[in-house]
Order: sequence, then structure tokens, then C-alpha cells
Amino acid sequence: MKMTVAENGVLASNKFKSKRAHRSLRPSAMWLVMPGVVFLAVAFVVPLLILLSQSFYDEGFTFRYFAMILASPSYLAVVWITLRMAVLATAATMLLAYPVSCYLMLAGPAMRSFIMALIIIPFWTNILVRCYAWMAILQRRGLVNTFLTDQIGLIDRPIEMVYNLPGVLIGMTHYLLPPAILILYSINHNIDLRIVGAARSLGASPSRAFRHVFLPLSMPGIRAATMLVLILSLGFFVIPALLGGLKDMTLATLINVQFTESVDWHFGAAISMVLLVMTLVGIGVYYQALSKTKGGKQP
Amino acid sequence: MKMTVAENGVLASNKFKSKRAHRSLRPSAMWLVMPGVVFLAVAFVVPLLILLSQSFYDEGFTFRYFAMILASPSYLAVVWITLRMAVLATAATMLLAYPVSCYLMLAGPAMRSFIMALIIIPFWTNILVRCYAWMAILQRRGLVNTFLTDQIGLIDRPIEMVYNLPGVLIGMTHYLLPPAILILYSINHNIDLRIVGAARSLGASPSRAFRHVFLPLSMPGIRAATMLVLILSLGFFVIPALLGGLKDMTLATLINVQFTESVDWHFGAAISMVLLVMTLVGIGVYYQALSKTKGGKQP
Amino acid sequence: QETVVFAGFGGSIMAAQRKVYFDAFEKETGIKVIDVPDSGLPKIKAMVNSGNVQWDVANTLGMYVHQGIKENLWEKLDQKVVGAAGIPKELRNDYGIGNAAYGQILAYNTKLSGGVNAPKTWADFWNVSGKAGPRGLFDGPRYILEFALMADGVAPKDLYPLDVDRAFASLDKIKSKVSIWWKQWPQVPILLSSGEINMSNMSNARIQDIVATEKVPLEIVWNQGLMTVDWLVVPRGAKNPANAMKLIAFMSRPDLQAKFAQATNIGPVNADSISLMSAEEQQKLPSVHYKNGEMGLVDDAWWAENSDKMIQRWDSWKLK
Amino acid sequence: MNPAVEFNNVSKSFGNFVAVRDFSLKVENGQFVTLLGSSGSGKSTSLMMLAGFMAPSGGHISIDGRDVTELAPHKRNIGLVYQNYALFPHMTVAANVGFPLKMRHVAKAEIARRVRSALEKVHLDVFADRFPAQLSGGQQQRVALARAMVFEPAILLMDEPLGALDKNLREEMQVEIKRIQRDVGITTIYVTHDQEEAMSMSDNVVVMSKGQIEQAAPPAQLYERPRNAFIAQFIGSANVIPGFVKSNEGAKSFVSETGTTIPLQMHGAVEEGARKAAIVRPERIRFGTGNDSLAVPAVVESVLYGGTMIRYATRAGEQRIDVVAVNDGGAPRQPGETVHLIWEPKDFLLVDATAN
Amino acid sequence: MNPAVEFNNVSKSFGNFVAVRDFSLKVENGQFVTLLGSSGSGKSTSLMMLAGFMAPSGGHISIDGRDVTELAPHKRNIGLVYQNYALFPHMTVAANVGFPLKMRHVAKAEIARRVRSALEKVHLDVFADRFPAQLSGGQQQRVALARAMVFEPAILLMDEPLGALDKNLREEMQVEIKRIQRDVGITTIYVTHDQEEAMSMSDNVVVMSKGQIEQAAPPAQLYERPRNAFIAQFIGSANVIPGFVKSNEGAKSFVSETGTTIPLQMHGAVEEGARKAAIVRPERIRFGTGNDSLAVPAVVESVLYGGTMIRYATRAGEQRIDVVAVNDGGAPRQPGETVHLIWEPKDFLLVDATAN
Ligand SMILES: Nc1ncnc2c1ncn2[C@@H]1O[C@H](COP(=O)(O)OP(=O)(O)OP(=O)(O)O)[C@@H](O)[C@H]1O
Ligand SMILES: Nc1ncnc2c1ncn2[C@@H]1O[C@H](COP(=O)(O)OP(=O)(O)OP(=O)(O)O)[C@@H](O)[C@H]1O
Ligand SMILES: [Mg+2]
Ligand SMILES: [Mg+2]
Repeated sequence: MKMTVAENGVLASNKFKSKRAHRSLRPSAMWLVMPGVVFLAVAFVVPLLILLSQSFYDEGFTFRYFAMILASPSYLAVVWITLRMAVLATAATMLLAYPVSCYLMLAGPAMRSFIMALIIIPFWTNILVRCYAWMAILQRRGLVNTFLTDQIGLIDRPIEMVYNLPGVLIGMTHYLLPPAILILYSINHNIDLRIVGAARSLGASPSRAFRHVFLPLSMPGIRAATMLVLILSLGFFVIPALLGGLKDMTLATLINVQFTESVDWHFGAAISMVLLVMTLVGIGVYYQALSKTKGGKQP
Repeated sequence: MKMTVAENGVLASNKFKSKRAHRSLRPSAMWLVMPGVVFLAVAFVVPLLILLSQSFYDEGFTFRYFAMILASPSYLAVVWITLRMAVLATAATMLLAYPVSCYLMLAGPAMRSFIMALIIIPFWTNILVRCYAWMAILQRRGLVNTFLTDQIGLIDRPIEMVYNLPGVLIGMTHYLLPPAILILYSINHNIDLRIVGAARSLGASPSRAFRHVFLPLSMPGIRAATMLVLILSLGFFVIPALLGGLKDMTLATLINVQFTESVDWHFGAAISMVLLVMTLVGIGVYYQALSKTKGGKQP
Repeated sequence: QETVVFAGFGGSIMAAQRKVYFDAFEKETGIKVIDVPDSGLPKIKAMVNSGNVQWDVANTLGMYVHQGIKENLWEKLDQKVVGAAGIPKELRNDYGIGNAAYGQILAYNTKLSGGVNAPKTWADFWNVSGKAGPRGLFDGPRYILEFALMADGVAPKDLYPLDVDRAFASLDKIKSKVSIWWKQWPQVPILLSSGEINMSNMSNARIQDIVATEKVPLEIVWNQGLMTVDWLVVPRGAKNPANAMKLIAFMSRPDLQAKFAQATNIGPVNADSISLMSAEEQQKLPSVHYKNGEMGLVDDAWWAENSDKMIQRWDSWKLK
Repeated sequence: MNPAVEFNNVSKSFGNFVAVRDFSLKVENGQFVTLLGSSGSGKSTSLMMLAGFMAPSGGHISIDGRDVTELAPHKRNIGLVYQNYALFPHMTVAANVGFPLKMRHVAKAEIARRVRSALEKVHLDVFADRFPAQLSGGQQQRVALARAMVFEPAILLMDEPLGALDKNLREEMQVEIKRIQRDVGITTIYVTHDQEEAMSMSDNVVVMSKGQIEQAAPPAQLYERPRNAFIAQFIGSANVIPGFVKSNEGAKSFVSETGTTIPLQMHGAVEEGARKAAIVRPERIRFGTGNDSLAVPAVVESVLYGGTMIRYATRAGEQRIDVVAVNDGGAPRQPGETVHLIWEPKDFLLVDATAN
Repeated sequence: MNPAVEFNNVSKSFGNFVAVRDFSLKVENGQFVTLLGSSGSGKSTSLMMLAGFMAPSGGHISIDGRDVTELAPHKRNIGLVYQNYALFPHMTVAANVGFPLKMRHVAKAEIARRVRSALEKVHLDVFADRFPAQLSGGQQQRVALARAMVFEPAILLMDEPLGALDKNLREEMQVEIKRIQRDVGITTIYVTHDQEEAMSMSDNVVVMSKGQIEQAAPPAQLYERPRNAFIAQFIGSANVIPGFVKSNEGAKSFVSETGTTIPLQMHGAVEEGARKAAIVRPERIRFGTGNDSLAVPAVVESVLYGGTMIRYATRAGEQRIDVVAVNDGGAPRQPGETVHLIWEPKDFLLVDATAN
């Protein structure tokens, strides 16, 4: 019985907290946020509706365009390719960005500025330019292969690193790292390191203090960054087109071709719809998984 | 004398704090961050150097390409146009994103999810698709103008909202809002609202509590978001090309054309360099301004 | 001041257009030419529909001219002003006029595939074991279907209407053997000269350009090439239609087209231009090789009709 | 005149958990009222509701007769010292303290002057330019104190404002708080867990337990006439002897649960058989000799040395009885020694055995 | 045997500001040592250096004879209660308390058992599934306490671990801490601002002021033989009368700065003319009558009612003298009343007038 009370208390009080914050600030904030909310309604919802309505409205209501997508197994394959590519790129990006963002927290201010510059500079570089640079580096007679075969003699035959999925992933990860690091760092550096220190003093080795305390505390950052990266990676078309192979076709590429080559609004809109629904489902699954691991961890 | 001691104490202890955090975590974190740092070095520095070196190396060291850029007044004009456009878009984005992110903090969880969805959904929509939607909405016989002239009769002649700078800014802002809101919200919702409450109880009206307490506490989020938005907005080429007028040509468009039509590495790299230096200067100015306002505010 | 806005493809082509056509036009007529890059059908369509047309003359693919006619995107040309008798009938109509000819050809690296290994036909390209070396092909149906048919034995003059099934069947044979299915044209000269690939389809001007500037060992096979033509049109509702007609007429002049061809190796459309050039220069132009019967002409009307279907089929084929 | 502050059946639940229940309290203008109670008894929650940061789940709160249950916090003119300080991390100490003045549009020079004087009072004038993170716990607390008092609010709420301070500083601050409170006539509601502090500073002390008020009374009354055993033990210390009243041939006596019978003297109407608790304060017990007729013999079990005082735990039969004696510098009693405990009959109180 | 903890000339500066200076201290195995000192005197800083979260600016720290100045925090086997609790906000109370056990690979069932028992000891068993943000200040502090003690570390550092608790709970926790400390033999360094707590719990008390040690001694010694006026005032309360020693025909007497002459009895070697401070504890002063030859006449200025005790502020000439009397239930003296203060000669101490 006691337990039940306490548990209910927890649940209820979580709710309570947001309500509280709500009330104590609401009168203050309303006038501040009104322009934003109005803008949101007008600027986000309206264009969206117009756009998406194109997918089932073409001189009358029609499911023609969706039918076209569903009828062709190749488009469904593209959906799958896009999703897989996005998830892989997101995973690679987060795995690389997270340690870098931690390192940024620990580094001195000078070192931090330096690394920040390193990270951000490529981000300013045009995506086409970067793709060509990657080709030059990764191709069969590119820098890396030449180095590995001729200089070190580590391998006999060049490794295929571009015009295939790895190539796309390298390019995408490279593109996605700066925003991921930026977000992770911005959020993580608010973490109270004294709490991590407390874990250390209670007997946690650095890695366990990291795993049990720092990592959970940095989840908001991870979540935000993953979200952004996933969304960005679902929309790529230049990188898969330039660094990918014949089969690395994404929905965005498809839309792009559709719009530049054949100016077919409706079909493009329908594909956009598919991409959108897919992303929503993906994010839903991600949060589901997240809440499960969280629930599982708590005693 | 007393003052001096205290002041020195402040300065020194700021330094100390970062050193402290540093030391207490360093042994733990080193192995965690190594892969990231190695990756950074290889994956960021090398392509960057290759790329940028092209701008002054073409079978020998040369300033030819920079000279080309500097010699042509039109390129300099493009630099100026790009910079102005980026700054305006960033300002518009931040002004709209900030209130929305605040509103997200105050909204209940259901409302929050709903708004988040509204914000993020357009972000998944391909940029080309969005540009065309904007054209449909903003053009002379578009939705907005039709509404204003025919429905309300507010104006006689349609307002020119697209194929000019406002059109570009609308498109860019629309594109930039979701990441800006996402970052702002992620960082702002860590702010301890009790401290804002304290300001209220000490006699601050909602707006002053906001200005003197919430706003300064949200500066890290503003800084991160502005940075990201500025960087993104310097690299646009689709939006200015589609929604802009004849004069809204950006460096990125220039690079894009340069690379899709003729691979002039050297010239492209030189333009990239210009974009890069420009961004660095811009960010430098931003931080300078920021630290000044901050310094001025402190008693 | 009077102006006329010209929307082109940007880059080096437009730089050459500026030098050869626009500067001269400004001098002669006093009308200022504003040149903007990134001409594309979607934007034209959006502009025309919105009634706010920014461009007076647009440089566009022949295929789009036909599509645009169907969608009523163009102003009728004022034939009295445009004139240009030297431009053949098949390359002009009421709404547009051909302006520049490109050769879609097979290019190869002589150092890697020279001598006996040099390809002479698309069949050679398809014959991977006979003429070894990594190949590249454009990732898209346009031109590639034609090449596939020629590789399968169809003569250039018998291409249209394309036997699509046969073309894809032919493509199946080489699908896994092409090492790079490229998407961006400027990639290819670099890939060829660096030896990433030995041979690929390409446009003649890009190859000739890189050979001239970088002295790389690349060679063009004109035989079984295709000629494509870029057209000039006036978007409906253009603000300066009169000036547009003048500019089109100016750009159709044989002397200027010859000059342009000399600068870029992009072929003139005006038949009278050829004689204004040396024999050596002529050998570099698709227009000449087309006339010799080595090359076929792309059927823009067929493509305008079938492009969407072909793209979809291409996408499906890719993923099979 | 309306009371400065009035709680009217206020309650607050977090889900199923009731943190404050039926809280009713009137605080007159200029009064100093202290909330005293064990950890988690709802003191902070009550203050937060008064300050406007939590909405009551039920009941009403009024200030000067005006219902403020729905009023915004900044319109209440309440100075607040948070239990967790809630300093502005981005402002210097001086800016923190000057904040409420700035919000009231006080002139700059005047702000500087008043901030300086407030900081002097809490001995932090040399730290004016530091940031909160660079201060020790006690220093931070003093900044919070200075910040709440500098603008002389109509109502001052303080949640354990001296909890992190050492005795001397604490006493000094107590004096300072009292002085300002009296001079300006600030109505003050004070939360502390230090009962001595509560006793010495307050006009009224409200003892809370489990979200409810146990007794609200002036300090002396609370000490001398606690309503029940809980209060007696909470305020000061008390030997609590549960038992019942027995009447034997007209003479009433108290029989403890452990069987000890203690004759009752001079006690008014006590029902016979009523379950009661007898209370004797340890400091009201003296060591007598075996000759004293009322002396209770006991054995010293342990001796706790406490500076000013010495605390003995003794055992009389089954009943543990604590005794506090002034450390007069003489040799203390030793564990195992037999002593005789005597007290005045008036110091032997009968109170309710159970709390609310 | 090596001392469990040894500070060797440790100092710590923040920029120009010296927070701890030349701190040297030996703590034997199993000892309970308390750091006592005014706010900002460097107590927390010293603990943080021992725990390994701050690097000393100078000096060495060793544990069991081993220099740990450079050792990582988690290798020191130190339990730590932070002044600001430092609970894990994302873990329930039970997970917080179980954390150190989990880190030591204790079996799950065993963890659950020990966590339950630890939470029972701090009366928080019903809150096991709450998160820290849902607890009151004192409840959070108790979680921190349970977390630091549950794994029975070799060394326990506690920074005001009971600061937010009420007297009863506090005493209970004191007993609990002492019990565990004794049973397991944990070497404990304790920071408190409550001198009574320090006196009753510690084997040794270290009094700090401005980053330096003023005196380190067992509690009784500190109280009975303070080294200087600062200590005397800091430990317990004291009337400090600055002045000097005068010899008049063999009889020495003390002349206060305000001119009062007090005859000295039974005092060993005191140089004549030495500037000293005389110390009399308020509770060692009784009210006598005018007949007492050594009685000092004084006027009651104010009366502070404190429950167990009554504190009088009196004035003898220019000299203020405080008197503490047990509240025996009788009528207290009234302000304005003239009283005669008497004390035993042995309670009149001469100590150094100035601190370090
Ligand atoms: N980061 C810092 N920068 C500058 N000075 C600091 C910093 N941290 C602490 N100090 C100063 O060091 C001195 C000692 O601080 P410490 O926290 O050790 O005090 P303390 O004895 O624990 O006090 P309290 O009882 O108030 O907690 C204080 O004067 C404090 O202002
Ligand atoms: N957000 C919350 N969710 C659930 N219970 C809460 C919450 N906040 C406080 N409580 C509970 O309400 C009760 C009263 O809390 P409150 O903070 O008022 O206690 P307090 O009297 O101030 O105690 P302390 O002296 O320890 O600060 C406590 O039992 C606490 O656990
Ligand atoms: Mg509280
Ligand atoms: Mg401290």
C-alpha cells in the first residue's frame, strides 16, 4: 500500500511539475509567445497543407499518385534504402559526435575553440565541393588507397570506398557531424559535473560513472541531436547521388529528379508524404525504444 | 585593495573551474574520446587542407584565383549579398524561434508534442518541394495576395513577396526555424525555473524577470542556435535560386554553378575560402558584440 | 535603360555567351543583357503560372521546348525579327529555335585504352572482356537508352521510337560491369583523366576543354554519337519580349555562332556557320560529324513524351 | 484590521500524497511567526503557496484581507529566502542583492548604497563582485538573506535562512533579522528546524507534523503547556512517560506503562483512567538524595558531554529518564552510579498521549 | 601505524584568494574528527581536496600513509556527503542509495536488503521510489546521508550532513552515525556549524578560521582550555574582557580596558602587563547577593527566553556581561533590575587576546 502511494505520488507529481511551471509563468509569457504561435500556424501549417494536398488532389480527389508509389516495388525499395541509410548515418554520426562533444567539455578554452573551428569549417564548405573532395580521397586511385597500397603496402588491391554505401555514409557522416557535435556540446556542458564527481567518490570507475550518471544525464542532448541528424539525413540527395552507387537511391533523390526533370508536383508531393510518414514512424519507434530502456533500467 | 583581490579571485577561479573539471575527469575520459579525436584529425583536417590548398595551388603557388575574385566587383557584390542575406535570415529565424521555444517550455506535454510535430514536419519536406509551395503561396496571384485583394480587399495591387529578398528570407527562415527551435528548446528547458520564480518574487514583472534572468540564462542556447543557423544560411543555394530575384545571387549559388557546369576546382575552392573567412569574421563580430553587451550589463 | 534578361546554365558556357554574344549585343543595340544562371523548367513553369516572369530569354533543353508547348509556357517567336534562315527546319518551330549543338559521345583515356584497345563503337564499350578497363555511364535514361540500342546493333537513324525493352535488355548485360554510374557531368573528365575509369559517355565540349587546358590523353569517338540541341525560348509573359526577339535573332547569326563554336567547341546550329571555320576546327564540332552521318540526332519530341516513364523505368531497373 | 496573512483550510496534494492538509493560520501585521516541524512536514510547501509558486489544491490564502490565491507572485510584495537559495548564477553578489531594488526602479546610487550596507550586515562586502558559484555554502545563504531583506518587503518569508551558518554568525543574523523586522514592521514567516531559534525570535510558533498544525502558540506557552507528547518532545526535550491516572482513596496518582506509580499533586480535573502521558523536562530534574520523599531512584546509564550542559541518560526501573545539568565544572556523575531524581510537582505535566 | 588521513601543509588558492592555508592534520584510524569554523573558513574546500575533487595548490595529503594527492577519487574508498547533496537526479531514492553498492558489485538481493535497511534508518523507506526532486530539503539530505554510509567506506567525509534536519531527527541521526562509525570503525571527518553537535560526537575538534587551524583538541579541552578569545567565543559562548594583568603588592589583578579591576586568584605564572583576554562562560556566572565579596554588580539590560535556558545581557560599568541561567520555571529577572554576578575563581580564564 505504501508503495502504491509513493508511486502515484511520483507519477502525479511529474505531471504537477509541468503544470506548475506553466501556471507561474503563463500570464507573463503569453504576450511574448503569441507572435511565434501565430506565425507557426500560418507559416507552417498552411504551406504544409497546400503541399501535401497536392498528393491526393489533381483536378479532383485522387489516390492515383499513392497508388503509383505502392504499385511499383522499386519505390518501396527506395523507402527501405532511404531509411536504412538514414539510420546508419545517424548511428555513425552520433557514435563519433558524442565522444568529441565530451572531449570539448574537458578541453581547455583554447583547445576548445580550436576544435570547434576544425569542426565547423567543413560545415561552411559547399556540399558539392565536399563531395568532390571525398571522391578525390576515397576513390580507387585516391589518396587513401594510394597511401595504403603504394606507401605502406598494407593491401594489394584498392578498397572500394566510394560509389557505394560506405561512401555515402562517409559523406553523410562528415556532413552531419558538426551540427551533432554542436548540439551535444551545447546541451551536455550544462551537466553538473559535481554529480559525476559524486559518482566517482562513491566508487564508480570513470567508465561506470560515465555510463550510469553522465550518459543518462546527457540523454536530452542525445535525443535532440539524434532527432536533428535523423531528419537531416532523410533529406539528403546530393551526397547519395555523388558518392553512392547505382542502388543508393533515396526518396529525396527521387523527389529531386521528379521536380527538376518532370515537374510533377503531385507525384513529388506524394513521395514527400511517404517520407514524412516514414520519419514519423521512425521517430515513434525510437522514442518507444528509448522509453523502454529507461523503464527497464530503473529499479 | 579588497576589490582587487576579489576581482582577481573571480578571474582566476573561472580558470580554475575548467581546470578542475578537467582534471577530475581526464583519466576517465581520455580513452572514450580518442577515436573521436583521431577521426577529427583525419576526416576533417585532411580533406579541408586538400580542398583549400587548391585555392592557391595550381601547378605552383598562385594567387590568381583570389585575384579573380577580388578583381571582379560582381563577386564582391555577391559576398556582400550573401552576408546580408545570411544575417537577415538568422535574425528573422532567431526572433521567431525564441518565443516558440519558450512557449514549448510552458506548454503541457500534449501541446508540446503537437507543436513539435508541426515544426518538424516541414523540415522533413524536401527543400525543392517547399520552395515551390512558397511560390504558390507568395506569388502575385498566389494565396496570400488573392486573399488580401479579393477576399479582404485590404490592398489594391498585389504585394511582391517572391522573386526578391523578402521571398528568399521567407524561404530561408522557414527552413531554418525547425533546427533553431529544436536547439533552443533543448537547451532552454534545462533552465531552473525556480530561479526565474525567485526573480518574480523579488518584484520583477514577467517581462523583466524574462529580460534580466531568463534571457541571460538562455544565452548558451541562443548562441548555439545562432551559430548553427548562420552557418546553414551562408550555404544556401536552392532557396535563393528559386525564390530570389535576379540580384539575389549567393556565393553558394556561384560555387554550385561553378561545380555543376565546369569543375574549376581552384576557383571553387577560392570562393569557398572567401565564404569561410567571411563566416569566421562574422562569428568573430557576433561574439565580440555579445561579450560587449554582457560586459556592459554587469555592475 | 532597355534590358533583356537571359537565363542560361551558368558556368563556363555562360561566360562564353557573355563574351561572344552579350557584349556584342549590348554594343550594337544598347540593350543591356542581364544574365542569370540556373535556368530550369520548374522555375519557368512557376513563374509563368504566377504571372511574374523574370526572364525574357531562356536557354533550355530541346525536350523542354516540346513540354512547354504542351503546357503553354512560351511566347510565339516573332519570325520576322528572328529570321535566321540558316537554321534547319527540324531545329526550330513557332516557339523556339535551336541554338547550340552538343555531341553525346564515347570518350576514353588513350593511355589506358589506346591502340588496339581503343573502343570504336558502343558495342566495344559493352564488350567488357574484349576492351578491358573500368567504365562509367550516366545514371539516367536519356542518351543511355540510345547507346544501349546501338550497342545491340541498332543503327543511329533507326533509333526512334526507341525499343525500350530491347534497350534495357542490352543494359542488363553491362549493369554490374560499369564501375561508376555517375550523376554529375563535370565529374567525368576528372575520372577519365585520373584513370578511375577508362571510358564513359560524355559530351564532346567537356572532353575537348580538359584536353586543351590540362593536356590529358583523352580521345573522343564520334562514331555512334548523338547530337542534342539547346534551344532558346521566350517564357510567356516575359517583360521585354521585343528585346528578347532581338537577342534571339542576334544569337542565331552564323558569324557569332561560329565564333562561339571556336571558343567552346559547342556546335553551331546555323548551317551557314560551318564554312566560316577551318577544317581542323570543324572536326571538333558535333554539327559536322552529324552532317557526316556518323552521329544520330536526339528526338526531343519522343523524349518530351516519354521522359517520365523512362525515368521511372530506369529507377526500377536500377534497383532490380 | 485584516490579518496580514491568512491561510484558510489550505491543502496541497502531489497526486495521492498530501503534503499539507487543512492548514489554517492567521498572521497579524508585523508579527513574527515561525513554522517548526520535522523534515517533510510541509513547511516549505506552505511558504511556496503563500509566495505564489504553487497553487493550493484547496482552500484560500489572503494577504491583507485580499484573496491572493490566484495573484501573480510579483504582485504580492513578498521577500523570499529559498531553502536552496535560488541565487541568480549569472549575476555578481552585488547584482543579486541589488536586483529587487532595480525592479523597484530605485536610483542607481541609492541601490549601490543599500547593497553595500546590506552586504556589510551579512559580512560579505568584500565578495560583492564574485559570482554565487565562487562562494561557500554559508556565504551563498547570506547573499540570499541580504537579497530578501534589502528591499524591506511587506512580508518576508524565510525558509531556513540561517541553516548553513555557524552559531556566532547565526546569532548575529538573528539579531539583524529581528531588528529590521521590528524597525520596519515586516510581517515575517520563518521556517527553521532549530527550535531555540524559533523560541527566541518568534511571536508565535506553529508546530507542524505530517502536513498538519499540531499547535500554534507563543514560545513560552508551547514550552510550558505543550498540547501533547509530540509537542513536548519536539520543543525542548522531554521525558515522556505514557500511562494512566489512578485514584486511590482520594489521592490521585499516575501509573506508567512500565508500572511505576508517581503520586500526583495539585493537579486539576483529570479523569480517572484517562490515558495520558506524563512529561518532565530533563532540565527540571535535579539530583537529590535518598532522603527526599518524592525522589525517584535511578541508575546513570550514559553521560553526554555537551559544553555548557551535561546530559545524563538514567534508568528508573524500566523507564528511561534523561537529566540535563549545567556543566558547573565539577566532576560529572559516572555511568553506573545510583542517583535520586527529584522535580517540582508543577513540572510534572499530564498531556495528551497522541498527536493529531 | 600510519594515520588514516594526513594533511601536510596543504593549501588551496583561488587566484589570489587563499581559501586554505598551511593546513596540517593527522586523523588516526577510526577517529571522529570535526571541522568547525565560521562560514567561508575553508572546511568544504579541505574535504574536497581529501576526496580528490580539488587539487591542492600546495602540500600533500595521504591516506594510510600513502600519498594520494594525485590519486583518482574513486580509488580512495571515501564516502562523501556533499554540502549540496549531489544526488543523482535521474535515479530514484533507492537507486541513489544502492549506487555505491552496485559499483562494488554487490549482489542484487543484497543491495535491495541493504538499501531498505539504510532507508529505514533515515526514515525514508516509503520514499524509495521517488526521485530527488520530489523530496523536501531535509529528505534529500537524508538520502545523501544514507548513500554515503550504506557501503561502509573506510573514510567518511560529511559536509554538514544534518544541517537541514530538526533537532529530534538530528539527534537520532547523530546516534546512528556514531553507531555505524564505531561499529565499523570508519574514520570520519565531519563538517558542521553546530558546535554542540561537534562537541558531542567528536574525538577531536578542529576549529578553523580564515583558512587556518586555530586549535585542534578534544571537545572538553577546547571548551575548558581555549587557546584564545576566538576559540572561547566560538565554542560555547563566553564573556570576553580584554585587558591586562597588574601586580599590586604581590596580589595580581586583571584590569579590563573599560577600567574594571578584577582580583586574580590561584593563577600560575602570568607576566605582569601582558595583554590578555579574560574569559567567563555565561553559564558559570550565578546571581549572588551584594554580600559576596567578589560579586560584580550589574544591571540587566535584556532577557532572552530560550526554552531550557534564559539568557540575560547585563552591563557592569562599561563591560557587557552575558549570563545564562537554567529556566527553572521561576520568575526571571527583569530588565533594569540590579544583580550581583559571581563566579568561581577557576572559571575566570586568562587567554590570548588575538587569534592566529
Ligand atoms: N570557486 C571559487 N572561487 C573563489 N573563491 C572560492 C571558490 N570556492 C570557494 N571559495 C572561497 O573559499 C573560501 C572557503 O570556502 P569553503 O567552501 O571551503 O568554506 P566553508 O568553510 O565550507 O564555508 P561554509 O560553512 O559557508 O560552507 C570561501 O571564502 C569561499 O568564498
Ligand atoms: N514534487 C513533489 N512531489 C511529491 N511529493 C513532494 C513534492 N515536493 C514535496 N513533496 C513532499 O511533500 C512533503 C512536504 O514537503 P516540504 O518541502 O514542504 O517539507 P518541509 O517541511 O519543508 O521539509 P524540510 O524541513 O525537510 O525542508 C514532503 O514529504 C515531500 O516529500
Ligand atoms: Mg523545506
Ligand atoms: Mg561549506
